[in-house]
Amino acid sequence: MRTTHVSKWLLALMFFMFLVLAACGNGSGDAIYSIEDFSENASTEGEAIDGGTLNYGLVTDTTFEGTLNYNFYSGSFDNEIIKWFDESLLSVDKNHKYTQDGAATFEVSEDHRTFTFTIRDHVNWHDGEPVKAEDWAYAIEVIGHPDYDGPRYDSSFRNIEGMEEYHNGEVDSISGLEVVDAKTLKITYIEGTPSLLAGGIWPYALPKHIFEDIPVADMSASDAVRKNPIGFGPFKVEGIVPGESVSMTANEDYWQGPPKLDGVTVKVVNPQTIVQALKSGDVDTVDSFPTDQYADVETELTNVEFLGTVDMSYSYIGFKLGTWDKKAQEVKPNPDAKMADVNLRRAMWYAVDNEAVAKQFYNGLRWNANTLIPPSHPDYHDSSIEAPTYDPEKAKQILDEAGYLDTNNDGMRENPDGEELIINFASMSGGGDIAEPLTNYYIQAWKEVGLNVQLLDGRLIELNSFYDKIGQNGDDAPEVDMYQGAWSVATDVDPSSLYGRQAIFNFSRYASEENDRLLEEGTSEKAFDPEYRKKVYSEWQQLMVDKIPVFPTLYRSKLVPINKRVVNYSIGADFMGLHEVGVTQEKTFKAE
Amino acid sequence: MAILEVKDLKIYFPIKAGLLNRTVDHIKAVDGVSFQIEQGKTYGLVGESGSGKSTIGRGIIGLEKITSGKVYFNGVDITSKNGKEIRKNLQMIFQDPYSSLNPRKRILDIIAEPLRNFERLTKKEEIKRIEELLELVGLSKESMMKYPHQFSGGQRQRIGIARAIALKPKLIIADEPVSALDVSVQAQVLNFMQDIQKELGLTYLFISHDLGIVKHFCDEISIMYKGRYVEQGTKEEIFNHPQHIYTKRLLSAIPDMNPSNRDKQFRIRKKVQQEFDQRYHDYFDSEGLAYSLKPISETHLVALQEDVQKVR
Amino acid sequence: MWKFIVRRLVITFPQLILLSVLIFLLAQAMPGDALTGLVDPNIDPATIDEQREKLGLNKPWYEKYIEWVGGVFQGDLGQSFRYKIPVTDLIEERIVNTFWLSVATLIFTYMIAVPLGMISGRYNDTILDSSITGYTYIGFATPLFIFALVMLWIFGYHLQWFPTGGSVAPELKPGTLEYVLSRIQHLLLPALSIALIQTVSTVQYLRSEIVDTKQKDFIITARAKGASESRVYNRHILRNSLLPIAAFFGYEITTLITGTIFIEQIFSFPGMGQLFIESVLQRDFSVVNAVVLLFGAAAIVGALLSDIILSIVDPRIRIK
Amino acid sequence: MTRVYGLSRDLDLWGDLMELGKKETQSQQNTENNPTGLKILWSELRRDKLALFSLILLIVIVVFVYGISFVMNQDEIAKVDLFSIHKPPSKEFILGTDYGGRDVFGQLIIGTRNSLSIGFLVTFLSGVIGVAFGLVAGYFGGHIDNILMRVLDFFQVLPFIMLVIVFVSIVPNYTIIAFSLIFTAFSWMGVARLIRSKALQEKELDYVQASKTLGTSHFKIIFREVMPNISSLIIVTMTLNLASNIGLESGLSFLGFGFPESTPSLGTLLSYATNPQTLEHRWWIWFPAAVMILVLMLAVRNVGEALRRATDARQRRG
Amino acid sequence: MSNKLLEIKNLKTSFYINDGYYAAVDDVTLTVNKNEILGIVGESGSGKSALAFSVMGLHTRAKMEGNIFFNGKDIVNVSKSELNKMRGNEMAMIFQDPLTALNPLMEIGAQISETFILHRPTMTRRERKDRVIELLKMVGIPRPEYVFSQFPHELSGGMRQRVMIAIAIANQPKLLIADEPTTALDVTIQAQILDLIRELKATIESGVILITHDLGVVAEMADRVAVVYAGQIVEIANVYTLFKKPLHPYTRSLLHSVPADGQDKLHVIHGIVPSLKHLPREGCRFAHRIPWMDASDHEENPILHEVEPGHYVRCTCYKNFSLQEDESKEA
Repeated sequence: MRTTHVSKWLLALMFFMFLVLAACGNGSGDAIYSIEDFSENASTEGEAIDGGTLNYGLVTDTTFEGTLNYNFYSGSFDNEIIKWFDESLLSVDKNHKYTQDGAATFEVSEDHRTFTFTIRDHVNWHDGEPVKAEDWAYAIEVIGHPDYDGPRYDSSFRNIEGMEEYHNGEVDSISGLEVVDAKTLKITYIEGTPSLLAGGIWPYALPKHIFEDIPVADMSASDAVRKNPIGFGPFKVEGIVPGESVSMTANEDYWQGPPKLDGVTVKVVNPQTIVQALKSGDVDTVDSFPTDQYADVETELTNVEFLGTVDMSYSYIGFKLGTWDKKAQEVKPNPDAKMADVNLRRAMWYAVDNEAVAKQFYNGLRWNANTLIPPSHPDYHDSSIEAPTYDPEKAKQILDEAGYLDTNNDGMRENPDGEELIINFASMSGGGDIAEPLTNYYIQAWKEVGLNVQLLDGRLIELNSFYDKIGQNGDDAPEVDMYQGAWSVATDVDPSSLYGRQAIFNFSRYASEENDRLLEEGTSEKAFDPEYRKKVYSEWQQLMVDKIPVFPTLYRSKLVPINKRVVNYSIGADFMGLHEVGVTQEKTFKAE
Repeated sequence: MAILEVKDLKIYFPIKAGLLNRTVDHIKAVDGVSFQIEQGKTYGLVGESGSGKSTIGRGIIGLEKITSGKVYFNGVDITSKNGKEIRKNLQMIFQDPYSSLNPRKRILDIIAEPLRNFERLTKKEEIKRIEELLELVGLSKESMMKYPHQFSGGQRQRIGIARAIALKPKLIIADEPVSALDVSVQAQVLNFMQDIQKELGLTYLFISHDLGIVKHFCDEISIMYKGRYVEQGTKEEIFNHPQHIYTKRLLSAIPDMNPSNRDKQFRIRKKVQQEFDQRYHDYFDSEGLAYSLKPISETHLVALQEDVQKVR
Repeated sequence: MWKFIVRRLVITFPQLILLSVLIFLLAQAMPGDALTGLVDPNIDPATIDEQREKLGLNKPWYEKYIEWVGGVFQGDLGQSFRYKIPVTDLIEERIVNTFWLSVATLIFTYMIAVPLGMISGRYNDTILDSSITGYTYIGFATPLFIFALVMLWIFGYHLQWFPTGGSVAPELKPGTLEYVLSRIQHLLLPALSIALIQTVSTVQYLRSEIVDTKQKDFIITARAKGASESRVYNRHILRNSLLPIAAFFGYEITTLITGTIFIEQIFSFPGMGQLFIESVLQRDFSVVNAVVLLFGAAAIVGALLSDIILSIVDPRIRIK
Repeated sequence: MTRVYGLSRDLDLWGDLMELGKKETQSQQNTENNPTGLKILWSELRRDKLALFSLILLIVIVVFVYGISFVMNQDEIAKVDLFSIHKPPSKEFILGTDYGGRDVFGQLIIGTRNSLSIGFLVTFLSGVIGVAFGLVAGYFGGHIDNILMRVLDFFQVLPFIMLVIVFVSIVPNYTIIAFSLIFTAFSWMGVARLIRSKALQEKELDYVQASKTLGTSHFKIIFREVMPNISSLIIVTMTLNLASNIGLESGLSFLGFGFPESTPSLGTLLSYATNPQTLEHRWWIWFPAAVMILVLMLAVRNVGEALRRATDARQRRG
Repeated sequence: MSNKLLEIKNLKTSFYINDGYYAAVDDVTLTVNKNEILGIVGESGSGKSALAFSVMGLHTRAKMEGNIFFNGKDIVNVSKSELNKMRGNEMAMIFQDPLTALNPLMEIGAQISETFILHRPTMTRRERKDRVIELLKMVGIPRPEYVFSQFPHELSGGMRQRVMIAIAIANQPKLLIADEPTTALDVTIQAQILDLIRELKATIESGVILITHDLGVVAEMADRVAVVYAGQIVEIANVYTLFKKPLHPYTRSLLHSVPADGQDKLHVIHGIVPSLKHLPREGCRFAHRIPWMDASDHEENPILHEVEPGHYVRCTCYKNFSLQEDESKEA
C-alpha cells in the first residue's frame, strides 16, 4: 500500500510542476536588438499627479552596505540610494565633463590649476543649514585625513597642493584649499590637466556642522552616515531598514524646486525575482536590469518601458607581455613572453566571432568592440578605427606567415621554434550563466585556427583568485598567458590607470614609448583643447589596435525598465531632474 | 597441587562521573577473594546477581583488569600476563549460547578460531581435528558448514564447549553455562559437561546462581555476597551445615520440589529471616559486607566476626 | 544542575578555541582579501595598499589571530571592512532577523511534525500513515532551495499572498503594531518553506518512536490497568515518544543554520546566513570569522541545550 | 535530503539507527532463526515491491549512465555552439540545449554520472573512516573512546556547510576528488557515532569475549568478528547516506560553491533554475535534472528504508 | 459451580506469521476457582504467556476463538470499553520484567494512582495518595512516602516487582494473573515475592493464575497445576498428585531433568520445543521427542482424558512411557 502511495505522490508532484511550467508560458528569446532601439528618457506622456511614491529597486542578492554618504561609501548600491537625497555640487554633460548648471558654478584660472567655485544661494542641507564652502572643503580634508577609511583618496586628491603633506600628517591644513567666503571655495592643483574637468574634482560636500565632532576614523560608522544621513538633494531620508530599504520624502526646500513626488522608497530586489517584481508593479524601476534576461521578458513586461544607454564598460581579452617590477613600481615588458608576437595576438583576435557572440549570447545588447575607449564617451570613442573582425582564414594565414605551423601534425600549431605551444587562458567566474560557455567558445574558436588554448585550472576562476593571479598585487602568476576580463571605465577618458607604465592594473604589462607619450599628451595642458585631446586618444586607440596588448571584445548596454506611470525619468549621465520625476497615477501598472 | 590458586583477588570498577569522566568512586566487584582448585575437581562459585562471581572468572581469564591480588595457574603467576601456554590451558564457556557464537561464522570457523591462533595446522589437519571435536560433543560432521542459528540452544552450548576444549585445556571456567537454557536442555548440557570432564580430565570453575545445579554438579562450593566470600566448603558442608546466615537464606529460598514441604519451607524462611534481622551485625560489618573468612574445619571456611565464632 | 551546566560549558571551551583557530586559519587561507574586489580604475591602487597596511592585512596570521582573539574576549569582533561598522553592530542588526526566522521555523516544524508523526505512528500502516510517509519521502527527496523557489514563485508572486523579500515593509516605524505584523508576514513564507521540508525527519522520527513505544511492556501494563486507547496514547506513548524529540531540539539549531543559509538567500532575507555568504564572497574576514564562530557557538550551545533538556525531561538521567 | 547538511542528517540516520542498533542486538538474541544479515536484506528487498523496483531502477540508471558516458563523445557535448543556444527539445536534441548550445541530454548523463560518483565516493570514504573510527572507539572503550568521542564531538558541532563553503573557496584546483575529500572530512561523524554505539553493545556480547579468551588479536576481533556482525547496519547507513550525499552537491552548487560550471552535475544543471528566465521559459535545462535527483533520492531511500526494515526485526514484513 | 471464577473453553489464539495464522494457544480448556492458585508450567515458547494475554485481552493482532467466561460473562467478544472496565479492576496482571513494565517517565505514585483514576473516578487526589501509600506498605515497600515520588529506575528489581504487584492488587481484583513474576529476580528475592503473593491472595481472596517455567515455584505455590506444551495443556492435576504421580511423558521428563538429590545423571528430553511455525498440527505433539516409542502408542487426536477426578492427561501415550537415556547425537 505504501508502494502505490509514494509513486502517486511522485506523479502528482511532477504533474504539479508541469502545471507551473505551463502556466509560465514561453518567452521568445530569439530576437536581436540594438542599443539604438532604446532611449535614455522615459517616453510616458501625460500629466503627473500631485504626489505619489516611486519604488526604486536595487537589484542584488545581498544587501546594501548602508554607508550613505558620498564621501564614505564604496558599494555601488549605496550610491544608488545616496543619489536620491544628496547630489554633486557640479553638473556634468554627456561626456561626464563638468558644466555650470549644478548647485555650484566654477571658474578656471589661466594655468588651469586654480578653480574657484561658487555655491548657489538656496542650496540648503535637509536640516535647513545652507551648504557652505567650508562644507566642501571639509569633505576634501576628511578624505585626505590620515584616519580616513574610505576608498576615495586617490591621485586626484594628491594633485591638490599641500595634500600629501597633510595626508602624511606633517601639516594641519591643506595649502591648496581656500575658503574665500561662505559660498566660495578655491582649490589649487599641482598640475592642471583636462582630467580635472571630467571627474578630477571632488564635487561632494560634507555637512561640517554635523560631522565636526566625530573623529574621522569613526565617521563612516557613525549614525550621521548610517542612520540619519542628510544631503541637499530632492528627497530626505525618512527611515532605514538596514541593508533592505530606505524610505524618503520630498525635500520641499530643494534648490531646483520642490519635487513632484511625495517620496521614494528604495528597496532591495533579488535578481531572481526582479521580473516578477516589475510585473506586479512592486517596483517602478530598478538600478539595473540583467540584459541577458531582456529577450525573454520583453513581451511579458507590458507595464514597463525599457530605457537603454551605453554602459561605461567593455569586455576584453588580455595577453601577458611582461611582469610587474615591484621595486620600480612599473611595468617590465618581457620581449620573450610566450605571447610576445603581435601576429599571434592579432590572429587570435581574428579567430573569434564577437559579432555572433553578441547576437547569440546577448541578443545584440552587447556588441562587437573595436577600441579600448567605449562609446560611453561619445566624444572620444573612435568608431572609425578598423579592428580585426571574425575571419578565421585570415587568422590562419597570419599564423602561417608568422611561423606558427603544425610541425608535428597533431592538428595544433607549434611555435616558430617548433616547440609545442600551449596557451593558458585565465577566465573569471561570475557574469551569469554566459561566462562559462563564452569562455569555452573562445577556446574552441582558437582551436579552430590551430591554437592550443587551455583553460587555466580547468575552470572559471573565482574573482579574488583571478585578480590575485593576474597580478593586482604585482605578483603575476607565471602560468597565465592570457586572460579574459572586463573594465568599467572612469568618467574621465584618460586610460593611464589601466594602460600606463606605472599602473599596476595594467595587467598585460605592456609598455612602450609611444604609449607613454600618447597617455602623457592626453592629460597635458594642450589637451584642454578638446579637438587635440580627441586626436591624441584616437591615435592611442589605433596604437592599441595595432599592438594588441589586449583586445576589446564587447561593449555593453545598460537597460533600465521603468513603469509606464513614471514621467520625466532618464538614465542619461547628464540627468539632474529627479525632482521633475512624477507618476501619472497612484498605483503602478501591472502587466496583463 | 592446586591447578589454580587465587590470592586476595580484588577487581574494582571505577565509577566515572561528571563530564570529564573522572573516577569518583569504585565498585568493589571482587574484594579480596582467595581460593584454590584441585586438578580434576569441579569448583562451584555461587552468588546472586551482582555478587561478583562472574567477575572472578573473567578476571582470571583476563577479560577484566585485576586491581590487585595474584592468580597462579599451575604455580605460574598469570595475574597480568597471559602467556600462550596458559591461554591454551585456560578456557571459558559462556552463559548465552546465542551471543557467544559469532552468527556470521560457520561452525568450522568458530571451532577453528583457537586452533588458528595457537596451532599451525594444515587445512586437512584442521578439518580432522574439528571433526573429532564435533564427534566428542555429539554433533555430526555435517554441522561444520552450518551457521549457529541452525542449532538449538543446547547444541550451541555444546559447540561453545567444543571450541573451549579444542586446545585441550586443563581448566575451564564455565560462567553460568546453563542458566539461559530451558530445563530440559539444561540437563543435556550438564550431563555432557560431566562426560567430557571424565574423558579429558578437566577441572571446572563452575559459576552459577542456581544452588540446585551447583549441588548436583560441584565438589567444592563457595558462596559470594557483594564481592566477598561468605562461606566456602565441600558440597556436603555447605548444604548440610551452612554456617553463615546468607548461605542459610539462599538455601531456604530454594523452592522445594515436594509440594508437601511447602509449609515447612515457609517456616524455615521465616526463621532464617528472623535470625537475619536479629543477628545481622554478627554476619556483616558496618558497610553491610561480609567479614573475612575464618576456617571452622579443614575445608570449611565461614566469614564470621571473631567473637561470634568463639561463641559458637 | 548548575554545576552540570558549568562543567558542560567548561568542556565546550576548548571546542570553541579550536573552532576559532580553524576558522581563522581557513579565512586566512582564502585567496584575496576584502580589498581584492576593488579593481576599479576609479580607485587608486596606492590607496588600496595604504588601507591594507592600515587594516593590518599584511601582518602574519598569528599576529592577526592573537589580536582577533584578544578582541573577541573583550566582545570586539573587529570591524567589517565592507560595512565599515563594528562586526558586533552588524551582527546585532542581522541576528534579530535570523533569530525570529528560526523561532518561526521551529514553531512550524513542531506544529507540523507532532500531529503528523502522532497520526502516522498511531495508525501505522493505514492509508493515512502511507500518505504522511509519502509526504516525508517526497520531503526528503526535494532539495530545499528548489522547494523554496517554488513557494516564492507561487505564493509570493503569482498569488501575492506574501511579500517577496526583506524582513519588514520599508515605510513602517519600529514599535508600531503594523511594524510587528509586517515582520511576521515577512517571516511566514520563508519559515514555512524550511519547516515543510525540514520537518519530515522529525515526523519520521516521531513516527518510529511511537511505533516503538507502542510495543513497550509498560504500554501493556497501561492496557492491563484498563486504560482506554486514547489514554494509552496521550498519557503513555506520546509522552515517552516526545522525549527524544525534545532532546533533539538543541540539535535542530544546527539544521536551522543550514536552512537559513539557503532560505535567506532565496527570500532576500537579511539575516546571518546571507551575511555569511556575501562575506565569504567579499572576503570580509572579520565578518566570516564572527559568523562562523557564532554559529559554531550556537551549535555547541544547542548540543548543550539538548543535554540539559534531556536531563530535565528524562528522570533516568536527571541530574541532581 | 539536500537540506540536511549538518546534524539533522545525523538526526534521522544517527537517531533512529541508533535505536535500530539496539533493536538489532535484541533481535539477534531473541530470534532463534537468525539467517545471516545479507540474506535478510535481500529477502526483505524481494518482498518489498517498491524497493525492488527502486533497486532495479537504480541499477539501470547506474549502468546506463556510466555505460553511455563511457561511449559518449564528451568533447562533443561540452562544445559550445553559438547557433543552437536554448533550443527546446527536438529530434536533434532530445532534451534541447542550454545557453551554450550544448546538448542537455548529454549533460544530464554526464551530470548524473558525476553526481553519482560524488555520492559513491563520499559515502564510501566517510563510511570507511566512520566505520573504522566507530569500531575502534566502541570496541576499546575507556580512554580511547573518550578521546575519540571528544574529537567526534568537536567535528559534530562544526557548522558543517559553512566550513565546506569556506574550504571550497580555498581549494584552488577543485575536482571531484578534492570535493569528495572536503565533504568526507565533515560527514563521517554520523556513521562513526552510530557504529560506535553499536560496537559498544556488540563488544559486550559473548562471542567477542570468547574471541578474546581464545587469543585472537584485537585487530582481528574488530574487523573480522565485530564488523561482519554489523554489516547490515553499515549497509543501511551507507545507503541512506548515499541519498543525502547525492543531494549535498546540488545544494552547494545552488549557492555557487559546488562544482565548477564546466563540470556538469545534477547540481549545476539544477542551479540554472536560479535564473528565473531559465526556470520559467527553459524548463528542459533544469527539469530533467530535478526529476533525476528526485528519482535517485527516492529510489535510494526506498532501498535504504527497506533495508532498514529488514534489520529491524519487528518492522520486517515477513 | 458458583466457585468458578474463570472458565476457559476451547480457547484458540492464533497469530499471523508470514503466510497464515498459527495457533499459539490451541484448544485450551481450564477453570480457575475463587481463592485458588492455578500454576501453569511450560518451557519457553509453549504458549503460556499467550494464554495469559488472551485472558486479559491484551493481544492486539491475534485471532481468538472459543470462550472465556469470567464470572459467567464471555469476555472474548466484549467491547473494548467493557474490557477496559474489567482490566485493572476485576482482573489484573503482574509481568515478568518489572523494569520494562513500568513507565520509565512516570513517578511510582502516579503509576499506581492511575488505576484509581481509571476505575475509582470519585476518589480525590488526597484519597488516592493515601491509598497508594497504604498499598506500598502492604507490598512491603519501606518508606512508601518517599518511594511515591521516585522513578522506576531508582528502585531495585525486587522493589519494582512489588510496585507492579501494588498496581495489580490496587482495586482488589478477583483474578490476578502473574506471568513469570520472579524469573527476572534473584532466588532470595523470588522467595520474598512468592511469599508476598501468597499472603496477598489470602487477604484479597482472589483467584491467581501463576505462570512459570520453574517447577519448584509451582510446587511451593500452586493448588492445581496445568502443564502446557506447544500451546496445549497436556496435564492438569492437583499439585500433590502431579508431583507425586505425573502421568504425561512431558511432565515426567520435566520433573526428572531437574537436579535432585542422589541423581548421578540428569534426565534429558530428546529434541527441542518446536517453534510455532513448525508445530506438528496433528497427533500427539510430544510424539517426536520420544523416538523410542512406537507411533501406535500415541493417539491420533489426543484429547484431555480425566483419569482420576480432577486429573486430566492428554494422549494415551503415557501408558507406555518410560524414561530413557539421551542419545546425544542429533542434527
